[in-house]
This record gives sequence, C-alpha cells and structure tokens, in this order.
Amino acid sequence: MKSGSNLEKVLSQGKFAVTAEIGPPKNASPEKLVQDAKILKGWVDAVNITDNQTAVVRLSSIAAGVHLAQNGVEPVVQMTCRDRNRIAMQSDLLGAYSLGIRNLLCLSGDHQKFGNHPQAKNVYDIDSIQLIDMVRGMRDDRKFLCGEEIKEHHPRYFIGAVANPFADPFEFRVLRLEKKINAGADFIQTQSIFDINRFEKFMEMVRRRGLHKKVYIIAGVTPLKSARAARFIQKRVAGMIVPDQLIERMEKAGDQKAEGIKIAVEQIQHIKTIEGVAGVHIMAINWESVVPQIVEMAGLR
Amino acid sequence: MIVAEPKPIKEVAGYIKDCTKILVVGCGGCTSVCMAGGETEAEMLAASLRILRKMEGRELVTAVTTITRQCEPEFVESISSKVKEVDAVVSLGCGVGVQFLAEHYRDKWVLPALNTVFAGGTVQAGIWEERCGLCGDCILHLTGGICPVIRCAKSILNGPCGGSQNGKCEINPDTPCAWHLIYEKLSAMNRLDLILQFHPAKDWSKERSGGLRNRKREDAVL
Amino acid sequence: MSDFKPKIVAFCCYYCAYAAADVAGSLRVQYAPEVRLVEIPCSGRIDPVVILKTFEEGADGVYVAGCLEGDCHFLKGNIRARQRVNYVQKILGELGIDPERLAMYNLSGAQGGRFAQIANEFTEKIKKLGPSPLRGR
Amino acid sequence: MVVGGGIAGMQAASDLAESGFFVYLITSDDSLGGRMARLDKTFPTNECSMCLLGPRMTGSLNESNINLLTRAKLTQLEGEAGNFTAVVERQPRYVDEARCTGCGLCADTCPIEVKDEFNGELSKRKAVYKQFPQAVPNKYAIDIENCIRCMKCTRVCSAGAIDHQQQSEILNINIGAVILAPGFESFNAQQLGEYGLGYYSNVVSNIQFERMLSSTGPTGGHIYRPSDGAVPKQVAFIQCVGSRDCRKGYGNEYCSAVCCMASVKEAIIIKEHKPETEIVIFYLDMRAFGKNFDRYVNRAVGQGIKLQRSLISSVKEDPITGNLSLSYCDKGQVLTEEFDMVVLGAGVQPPKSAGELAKAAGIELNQFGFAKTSYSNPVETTRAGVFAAGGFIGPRDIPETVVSGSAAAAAAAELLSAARGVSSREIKYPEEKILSSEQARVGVFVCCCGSNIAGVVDVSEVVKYASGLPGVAGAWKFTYSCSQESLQKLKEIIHEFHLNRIVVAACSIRTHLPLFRNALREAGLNQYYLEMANIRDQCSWVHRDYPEEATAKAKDLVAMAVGKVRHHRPLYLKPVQVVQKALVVGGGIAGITAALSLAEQDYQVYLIERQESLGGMLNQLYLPQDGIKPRELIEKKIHAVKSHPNIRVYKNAELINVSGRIGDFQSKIKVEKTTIELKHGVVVIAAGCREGNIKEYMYGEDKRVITRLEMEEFLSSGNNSLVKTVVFIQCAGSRQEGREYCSRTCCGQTVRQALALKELNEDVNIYVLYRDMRTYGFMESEYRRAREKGVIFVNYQPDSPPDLQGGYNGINIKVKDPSSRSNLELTADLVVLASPAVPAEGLDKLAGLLKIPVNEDGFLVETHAKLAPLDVPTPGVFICGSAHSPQNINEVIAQAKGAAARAAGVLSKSHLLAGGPVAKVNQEKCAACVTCVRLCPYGVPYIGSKNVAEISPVQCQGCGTCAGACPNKAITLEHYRSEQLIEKVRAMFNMEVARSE
Repeated sequence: MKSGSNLEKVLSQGKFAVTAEIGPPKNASPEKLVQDAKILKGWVDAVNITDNQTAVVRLSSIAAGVHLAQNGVEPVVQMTCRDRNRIAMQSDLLGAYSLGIRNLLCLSGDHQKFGNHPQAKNVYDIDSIQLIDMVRGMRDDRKFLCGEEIKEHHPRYFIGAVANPFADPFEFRVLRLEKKINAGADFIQTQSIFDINRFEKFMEMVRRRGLHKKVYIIAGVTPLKSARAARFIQKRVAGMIVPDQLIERMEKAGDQKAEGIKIAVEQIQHIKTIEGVAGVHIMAINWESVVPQIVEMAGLR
Repeated sequence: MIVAEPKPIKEVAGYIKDCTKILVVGCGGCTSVCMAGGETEAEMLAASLRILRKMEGRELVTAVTTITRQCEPEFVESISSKVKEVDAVVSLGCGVGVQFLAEHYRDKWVLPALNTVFAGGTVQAGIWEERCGLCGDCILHLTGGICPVIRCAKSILNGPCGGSQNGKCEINPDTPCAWHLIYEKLSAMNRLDLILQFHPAKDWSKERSGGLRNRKREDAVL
Repeated sequence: MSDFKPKIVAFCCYYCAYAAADVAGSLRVQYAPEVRLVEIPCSGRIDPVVILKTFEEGADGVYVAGCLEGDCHFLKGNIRARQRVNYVQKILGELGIDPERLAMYNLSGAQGGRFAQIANEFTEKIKKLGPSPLRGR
Repeated sequence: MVVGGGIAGMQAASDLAESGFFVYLITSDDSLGGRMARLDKTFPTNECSMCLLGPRMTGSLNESNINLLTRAKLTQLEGEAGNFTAVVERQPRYVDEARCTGCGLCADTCPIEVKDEFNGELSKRKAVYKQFPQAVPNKYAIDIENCIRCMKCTRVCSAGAIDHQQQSEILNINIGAVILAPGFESFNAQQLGEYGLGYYSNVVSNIQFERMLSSTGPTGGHIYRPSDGAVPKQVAFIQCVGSRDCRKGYGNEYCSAVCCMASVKEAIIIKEHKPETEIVIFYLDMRAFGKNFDRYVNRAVGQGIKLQRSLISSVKEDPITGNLSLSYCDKGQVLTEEFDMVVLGAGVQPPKSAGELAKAAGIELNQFGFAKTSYSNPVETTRAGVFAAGGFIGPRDIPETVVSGSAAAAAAAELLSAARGVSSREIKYPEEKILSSEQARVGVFVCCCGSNIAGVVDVSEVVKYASGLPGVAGAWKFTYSCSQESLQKLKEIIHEFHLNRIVVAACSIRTHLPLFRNALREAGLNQYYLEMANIRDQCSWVHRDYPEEATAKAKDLVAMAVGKVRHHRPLYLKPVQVVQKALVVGGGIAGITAALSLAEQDYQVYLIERQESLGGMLNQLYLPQDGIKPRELIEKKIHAVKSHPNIRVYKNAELINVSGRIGDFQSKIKVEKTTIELKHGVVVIAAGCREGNIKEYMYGEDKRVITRLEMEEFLSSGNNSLVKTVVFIQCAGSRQEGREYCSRTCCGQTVRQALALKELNEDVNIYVLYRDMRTYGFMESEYRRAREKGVIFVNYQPDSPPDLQGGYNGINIKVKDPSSRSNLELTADLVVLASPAVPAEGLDKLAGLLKIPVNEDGFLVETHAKLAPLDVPTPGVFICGSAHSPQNINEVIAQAKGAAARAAGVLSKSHLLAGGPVAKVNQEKCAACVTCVRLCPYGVPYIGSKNVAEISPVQCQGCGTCAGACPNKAITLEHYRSEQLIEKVRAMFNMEVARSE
C-alpha cells in the first residue's frame, strides 16, 4: 500500500469503487460539509473536495477534507496549480497529510477567467503533471521538488489525476493519460461522461496500451437535473460532449429530474461492463442528496 | 518586436495637465512598426493634445520629434536640446523607451503615451500577436517552435489541459490551443515522442521573477 | 445660427472628385460656396495627421472624396482612405469632437451633379452641427 | 506639311511631331484655332471651347518640331510621295512677328474700324487687329485693304514691329507628305431670303450666336437682340438651313451632321443664362447620333426646351417690334408663333478655297466640293502622299475632326517611316536656376478668363489680397492667363521680379497645368514650382449668384495655393527605356487597321483576337458601302496582316493580365491552353461591339422578324422572291431606358438595305418606321435616293411604338403617324429590326485589366470627349473603334489609324521621362515595417539590400497610398507632402485670423 487510504484499499481489492464530489461553501462554516457527510456516509468509498472550482473562492479544500474525515467520510483533496507555487503546494501537502488526508487529486485548475476574480494573476509555476511528479517524488523518493531530502515523515499520498476523454486532440488524450501515469498517478478520475461511445473508444485505446493495468480508472458520471442544464453543459462548458439524443430524451421526459437519475443509473450500469474501469465518480454538484439514490438504483451498494 | 498600443488620449492629457510645453517623442523602432509610436502617431497625439487644450481655452505648445530607437542612450541624448525647452516629455516608445528617457533626463517628467503589451509580430497587416514570454529559458526546440509559456493561458508545459476543444483554448474560442498546435506540428513531423516526454518543472528564475535581468557580452563592453 | 458660415475642407482625388468638381463647373451646377477643395492625386494619399491638423486649424468639417469603390484609379486607394477616415473619426470621438464632422464620399469623375449634392449635403450637416468647438480658439 | 491651323491640323501636326517628324504647319489665318476658336462651349459636356483650344494652340506653337507659318498658302505641290516640293506663298502680316509683343497699342490708336468677320460681323475691329484675345501666335496683323497708312500704329509701336512695306514671299519647302486640313465654312444663310438673315436684324446665324455667347465675343457673353439690345424671351432655332436641301442655290444636299447638337447646346446655354427663356428648336430629324448625345438632348428637353419636328418655310418680321413669326405644321394643323429672336442652324460647306487648294495639291474633290477620299481609308486623297483631315473631308464634329487629324498623321507616318527622327529637333529649355535654398518669392497671377471668372469674382480684390500674403512678391491680373501674350508676360515678370514660385489662379489643373508648367520651364524655373487655384470651374462657375462668397472663396483658394507653393521643391524627370512594340487587342477592322498602320510605321505589333478568326463584325456585312464591300475589304486586310513581317497574330487569345507601365508593359495572354507573356510599350484596345439582344417586336417569336445583321445575310443570299412588303423598324432596343444611346449605324444600313431590295425588285413595298432618320453627312443622299425610289418613311413616337401581330398572311403592324395623327396598318412579309450595337462581351473585364473607366452604356470612356477621343486615363493605352461607341466602318478605320498615330507618339521614342511627383523614401526614417510593401496596389515598394524600403520612381504611379500609411513618415509623396497639404489648409485659416484681427 502506498498510502493506506480506504479508497486505495477498495481499488486494490478489485472492488468497483464509488466516489462522489462536493464543493466547499463560499463561507467559513463547516455546516454544509457536515450535512453532506451525513448524506453520503456509507454510500461511497471517498468524496472529492474541489479546490476553488471554476476559480471561485471557496473554503479551502484541505480544511473541508478534514471536516469530512471528522464526520466519517474519506476525502479526496483536490489540488490545482493555478493559485500556488511549488513552495506553497509542498507546504500544504505536508500540512494536509499531518491532518490525516491521504488521497490527493492533482489538476491544473480552471482558468481564473471563468471565476469571480478574473483579474487575478495565475501562477502555474508547475503544471498538473509536474504536480503529480512532485507528490510522487515526496512519497517515493522522499524528496522535495528541489531535490532536498525529506529526512522523516514524508507524506505518502494516494495520487489521483484527471483525464478528459472529451477534449481534443482525442487521440492524444490517452497519450497524455500515460504521461500522467508515468509521472506517478495511481488513480484517474475522468471528466463526466455523457458520450458513452466516445468513452468506449477511449477505453479501447487505454486497453491497447495496457494502461488500465497500471492505474485505476474511475469513470465520471453526472446526473442531469434538467434538459436546460444539459444544453448548458453542451454549449458552454469546454471539454464536454453531450449528445443531442440525450438532451432530446430529457426534453421528452415528464419528470426531468427522475429521467436524469435514470440516465445516470443506466450509464453506470453500462460503464460497469467496460473492461478496465475500476469505479465511478458521481459528480452531483449542488445535488449531493441524489447520490445515495443513484448508488442504490445502480446496485452498487 | 515589442508591441504597444496607444493609451486613451484623455488619459495622456491628464498626465500633462499642468504643462504648457511638451515634447512628444516618437520611436523609430518597434512602436513604429506596430503603428503605435512612429512619427505619424506622435503627430497625431500632439495634435490631439493641442486640440483638447484648445477646447479648454488654454494653449499647449508641442514639439514633435522621433528618434531612431528610444532604447539607446546616444539616440536619447540626441534630443537633449529639445528636452531642455519643455516641461515634460511624452514618449511613444515602449516601457523601455520611457524609462531610458526618464533615466537620461533625470529632472524631467517623462510620461508614457503607450501601453506596452507584448513581444510579438505582425500576423497580417494591422494585426499583431504575442509570441514570446521572455521567460529566459527557451524550450521551443521541444515544442515544435510553438511557445506554450506565452501561448497557453496556463503556461503549462505538459499540455494540453482538459479545456482544449476543437483546437481552441477554453478561455477564448478564437485563440488556438497552443498545445493543440504543438501536437499537430510534432505529429506532422513525426516527433510525438517530444510531447510524451515529461517536462519537469521549469526554472522560472530566468524569467522576470528572478529579478532585474541583464546581459553582458564581455568583448563588447567598452 | 443662420449666419454661421462654416469652413469646410474637401480633400478630393484628382481623377474623380476633382474631375467631378470641374464637371459641376462646366454644367454650372450651383452649390454651397463654403467648401474649399484640396486636390490630392488619390484619396489614398490622405493621412490621419493631415485630417486631424485640418480640424486643429479650425475646419468645421472635413471630407475626403474619392472614386467610386471598385473604380479607384489607383485600385484601392479609396478603400484605404475610408479606413483612415474611420480611424480619425474614432479619435475625434475621443477628443469630444463630433465624428460626423468628418466624412468619406465616393463619386465618379463624371458626376458633377453628385459633387454639388455632396457639397450641399455636407454643408447643411455642418451648419446643423454648428461651429467646430475649435473655431476661433 | 500640314495645311490648316484648326484642330485637325494641330492634331495631325502634334502627332507627327511627337512621332519624330518635323512639321510645317501652315495656315492662311492670322492665328491657329480654326472654327473651334469661334465656339463658346462644346457639346455634350458644355466645356469652354477656348479653354480646350488654348493649351492646344500654345502647345502647337511651342512644339520644337512644328514650324508654324501664318497667312501662308500652299500654291503648288511638285514631286511625288516621299519627296515633294511645296510652294508656299506667305502673305505679309505687316507686323514683324519677331518684334510684336502683342501689347495692342497699335489697335488702340488705329482710327479705322471695320466689321469683324470673326464675330460674324456683329462687332467692329480695327485695321490693325488680333483675331481674338487668345490668338496664337499672339501677334497683331494689318488688314492692308482697309489700312489708310496713317502710320499712327508705326509711331506708337515701341517695339518697331509695324512694317507696311512687308512683301509677300514664296517659299519652296522640301517635304515628304502633305495633310490638307483647311476646315470648312458655314453656309451663308443670306442666300435663303425666306429666313431673313441680313434683312431682319433679330435673325442671326448660329456662328453669330456662338460669338454672342462667348465672353470674348461682341456682347461679352450676353444675349441681346441686335435690333434693340433687349434680352430675348422667346428664341427659335431653325435647323437644316442650307442642309438636306437639293434645290439649286438653296444650299447643300448632304446633312451637316453637327448643327442639331450645336443648336441643342446653344439652347442649353441660353437656359443656363436665363432659365425662363422659352426655346423652340424646329428640326426635321434630331441627329444626336454620337456618344452621349441622346442623353444631352434628353437633358435639354428636361430643361424645358421644346423640340418641334417641323419644316419652317419662312420667317416674317413685325417691323415695329422686330419680333419674328414662324409658321409651321403640327399634327395636321398650321400654327404661327412669334419669337424675339431666331437662330438659323446654318450648315457647313467646303471652304471657298477648296478648289484652289485641290488644284495646288493636285487632288480631286467630291461631288459636294469636299476632298475626295476613299471609304476604306478616309484620309487618303486621290494623290499619293497627300492626305486630308477634318471638315475638309466632310461635315463632322470636333472629336471626329481630331480623330481624322491623328489618322492623317498615321497615314503620313506610314509613308515616311524611314525618315522618322531624321529632321526632328529636341527642345532646349534654358538651364534651370538653382533656387532650393533661396527664400520663396511667390508670384500670383489671377485670371479673369474674360468674364468667366471676373463676371462673378472680384478679381482686383483677389489680386490685392494676394499681394499681401506672406511670401508673395507680387500679384498680377490677366484677362486670359492662357493667352500667348499672358504667358510671355508671365515669363517676363518672373525674370523682372526674381520670382521663384508661381501661383496661377485660373481654371483646372486638368486642362491647364502642362501649359503653365511649360511656361515656368521656359522661364528657367523648375516646372514644379507652380500651384494652380481653380477659381473658375470650382468657384465662379458654381457660385454665380453669390459673388461675395465666390470672391471670399477665390481668396482662400489663392491663399491656399500660396501656402502650398512656398513649400514646393524642384522635381526632376528621368529617362526610362521604351519597348518599341505594340499590343493590339481585337482583330476586327479596328484592330487590323491599327496593327497595319503601326506595322507600316515599322513597329512590331502583337495582334490578339478572342475568336478563332480575324475580321470581327465585317465578316457579317455584305452590302457595299460607298462602293466598298465590307467582306472583301476585310479579307484583303486580313491577308495584309498575315503577310506582314511586323505583325504577330494570336487567335483564340485573351488578355488575362497586364502589368508595367507606359513604355514597358508586360502582358499575359491565354492562347487556348497556354499562357504567353508579351512585352510592349503601348496597348491599343479595339475590342469592337456586338449586336445586342432584342426583346421587343416579336423577335424570336416569329421567324419573319429578323435583325439588321440577319437582313445582310438574307440579302446576300438573293433569295427574296416571296417578299412583297418589308417593314424596317428603327431604334429597336436603342434610345430607350437602360440603353439610352443611339446605335448610330442602323439608319444608314436600313437605307442601304432598302435600296438593295429595290434594286432586286422594284415592286417590293418598303416601309421604314423611324424616330429620327440619322443619315448624317453624305449618307443623306442615299436617304433621299431611297425616298425617290418609293421607300416610305413613317415617323413614330417612342410612347406609341409600332404594334406587331403575327398573322397567316404576314405580320400585321399598326403604327401611329404623328404628322397625320392617323393609324397606319401594314402587313409585312418581313420585318427588319434595327438592332442595337452593344459593347463587346468581356469589354468590362478588359477595361478593368487596363483600368479604363466604362460609361453607363458599357463603352470605354476616353480621356477627353472632345480633344482626346482616342486616349484613356491609363498612360500608354489607346482605344479605337466601336469599343469607344458604335460607329460606321469608315469612322472606325479613321479611329484605328488615329489610335495608331497616338500610339506611335510613344513608340517612336527610345526613352520616356519618369519621376516627378512620386513616392520617395527617407531611408533614415524607414523602420522596414513592410506596410508600404503590403499596401501598394502596384506592388512597387520592396525592402532592399539596405533593409529599408525602396520605391522605384519609374514604376511608382504616384497615388501616395503608401505615404498616407507610413507609420514613421519615412515616405513622402513628392509635391503632396503632408506639410504641403497642411500648409495649404493652414493658409486659409491663417488668413481668417488675420482678417478678424
């Protein structure tokens, strides 16, 4: 075991893992986090905490992770490269580990243009792959990025990375995934899958290169709340593909929410059959309450 | 070249509101080429400032001159007699030009008329685009001659990020994704191995954050 | 305002606008006497500095007149002229001078009547706008 | 030798001189100018005749290869083509031309007054006189018959020019060819007593009327009734006075071709002066057959000028009021109307001297007394080496006269090509003073242009004002600044006052700049030290009712010119090589004739034709014209082209690209699938015209309706036995909306076709439905013959065109006859439509390639409708034939030869001069930003080996687009530098400040 986290245990045992995701509040209260923890407890193996997602200021992902852990849910703390340089990042990595955090998801982060501080100076001292490499180096080589040895108590994270099978150039996405694996990623959480065919193709390429044997791939699923939301994702969110027939199906449905849940369940059931997929990551942002229902309907618990 | 763009005229007028005599100095270098600071624009600015003053009912005396490059002390010195005559100097050079003038003429206000925006080139007549981030540690040999430091909004070195779609950057659908371009170029040249290599964290000390940079060539020092 | 006699400068290309002015003459088409014509070989010769300084000197209105688009004696000079006129209009706006005081016209060398019409039209427009804020200052 | 100093003679002389020949230009008059000098304005542009003529006359006088002899007559011509000896008798002028300064003191003191024939005897002149103010040479002369030898003039002439003892002299001049261009005379309408000219004082001839309209004429440009000086309120014009009249002693059988348009023009000018004047033009057919003529007539009608199709048999005067009553027939009724004034549209006839001159030159005259020339070479007389031009060939307007002058020059140049350049002389100007460092001393010359300017603008005020402007050393007033006298004075003043910058406030730079530039050069100044202010075309003429504003504007314009000229720099022209080859586009009669003429003049010619065979329209014309069969003519010419060593023919060829400039063009032509590149110095466009589509009159619906071209074929086949009634419909598709012009060639062709039908079968019934029969000139005889043969001509009005119905027995036609107000019903076996002549396909594209403008009708637009009918604005490109406007074969041939002469003017030179007002790069300022390289429409600038922009002055077209864009002001367009333009503007405002202070 690299980190000894629950998620790592589940995955290494070959169980179909279930993770969820919550966004910390835009205030200084743990209340919402505690509530969400109560809802999710027992239904999922771990929960991702976003790091100032879409570049909007929120409660720190490390602090939020601690709140979840205290309420019985294992967190996956997300860390982006946008806001901190290599010094701050390593410092936070030490701190988070000291607070019991074991899972880390490394991302480059959304550009500040999309957030509430578009005037901010971004950092990008290092990129996401360099971050993975840095976290792996701290764990495996017991070294800081600069090469200095971490003499004792080095942090040992279960290192996650993201993959977006829906961004371009498509053929390169698998290669980049491999690059992340080579840098040290232990598990991969993908972008939300709506275009299941494309994901199938992606996985086929993954298998051809044998990557599914080197890393746990957790497929992202997002239940759609409404046809309008689906349309918005299709049109406005970069790196997402929502097939038209999906939107049409939502539009035709009497109860769009129920239809969204149904679709998510179907998707999970489909994903489960794809070789090389190690679990699902259910991203029901601002709709966390639906996660248990989906998990149940999909027969995951 | 250094690409600059004119500041709003009224802003410049504000800088010199207390002056009665100014010297408007164009630059025959980069800012001429990017049509922001040559003699034509210097004349335009001088006329504009005079017009604004005239409308206030106050006179503004302007002299206009252009020097070959504002970033050379000799050229800067060549206008000393003109500088002496005025209350302030308005420079249509880049940030370098303004500073060279200000350093050279210690007791004069030297005011910028341009915003210096980037190091770039003419992509077509009348359109200039950024190309170099002046990072001090060029990696273009690895990226097919396309700079991710300046052309990627995140400056990532192991791109493209997940926001790349249809070859465009997520932050602006008109801007090509630098990493997509790199991918295409390397793929066309059969050198995808370069992009698959892990690019370690960059030494940014050679970039501006490493402090004031200078360069010395021993044999050229007089 | 009725006794306001604007000073208007028309930069006219030799091949069309100036020729049209001559034709207006030979046809004795009468038009507003406020316009002062400055001949240039092609409307493309005009540059922003000349236009702006013309305003600075006190012109109430300025127009550039070139050949019909597509018919420029020098192929594209009139297109360039229009671009430059647009550019100076923007600057005039920045300076608080009505950009309407500057215009670009196109006409053929045979259109004496049109020349007169433009002169009248533009003079009327300037009369409505009143004296340039730079006049007499 | 060119005989005749009118516009034809001057054109021929200057074309020949340009082409490297030495020319003796002799005129029996005291001055150059001919008939055109008597005209006020010219149709259809209403341009001032004298203003057009002035520069021409001065140019002819100043051309170093023209030797002008006035009061000279050709009395004998011995020898043969290529080597003649001309005997010229020079009448004494009694004023020494070398000494006379044209000051006019002699005329002021002369006590003798005689009727001035130049002004139609409406005014008086002295016995020592000058024909007209702008006379060239600007020298006085003595009318010795009326001179009483009182010697007052001798005493007053300080130059000692008067010499009553001068004798006539006989000159024997060795020459290679002769061009006869003695012009024409007006028919003397006094011969027609019924119109009352000479008896009724308010009846005037058209020439008298022209003189009245002229600002230098007897009434200073105002129209007064000769009887009482009142301004006439009703004016009648009577057309065809002495024309189209075959009664002996009543004038001439032919149509004078110009009077319709002249009268319309005079009527329009009256309207301009006094819009309330009521004007009626009584005419038979409105013969507005030329380019833009119909539009001009329509404009006249739009202005309220009434056109009345009626023959006026007589004019009666009310002896008390002096008013004149005219009776005429309209819509079957006889009407009588009273007018204040009657103008007789007197026709033209050969000059009185024609017989004498023909005898001296050894040529034959035709039945009407004009020079006998061949249809296929309209400038060739019956004697080899002797050519004719202008009105001497037959009635024609100014552009056709100019064309024939050029054509005659070409014919002479073909004959004498071996002698080209042998006796020509180079112009030597005095060495230029170097003045660049000197302070500007501006001389301002303000022109009155008779009353053209002075009638509105207070010229003295302008002069006074100008003299006070900064940098001005003096200001002077000229009555006619373009007169010889003024130019001489200008030069003298330059020397006397050490002027180094000149402003001429007069008319347009478009017409007069070269003249004044030349004057500066002759005065030893750089020609670019000149600036003109157009205070006439752009001031006095257009602000007639606002003399105060016009004067203020004129002052501004003068101040502006002064402001600019002070910043002028001397500019120099450099010689560049000429590729002495021509490209002729179009292989019809025009192209072939032009190509042959140039080839005969020893230039290499590339002749390109779009079709697979040469010949063009003439391949489809069968009926002989003036005894010449078009098809035979064209076959003969095609053979000549094919066998000529100097001509290279490309068929199935299309011009696809032209670059370069006058003297050095590079063209790409596509011949089938290959592209060929040609280098040449000039281009002659002879793209011709084609038969336009007809939508009217059941054409295409009924096979019995055919076009005039189809009729040619029908007649040539001889298969016409079944045809009993033929109806011709004129103007089918011409002179209507969208095609507002006359196709010119149809009326003559219809008459020929009708006569040919009658010849084949005397019994065939022929009707011609027409709007105006435009059988102008000598074609009138055929029109008359057709009527004699029984062809019935029925007029129709455009608002009620003939109505056609197809029937079993024939086509039923109904037409309203306006003269009888009845409906005529006809049944025709064959209907022939006078189809329109429209621009050739692709002419617009061709025009685009060569940057030639096209008019509303799609034909090419020449540089000047009157005086430069074969030139276009693009230097080195010339046009001829029906691409210019629809024309008859002989006219096309004349144009083609004329274009060849114009082209030869370029090709004869090994070098042209280039430079002057072109773009110049200040290399120190150039940042090599490449803006100019990208911007130049001609691709001239490039970044050279010095890493800065370079612009070749030879290739630069001088538009200044680069200068307008250069971000560091490294490029200047010389003569139009920014500071020059700004100073020009500033001058006008500075003055305003000065005035308000």
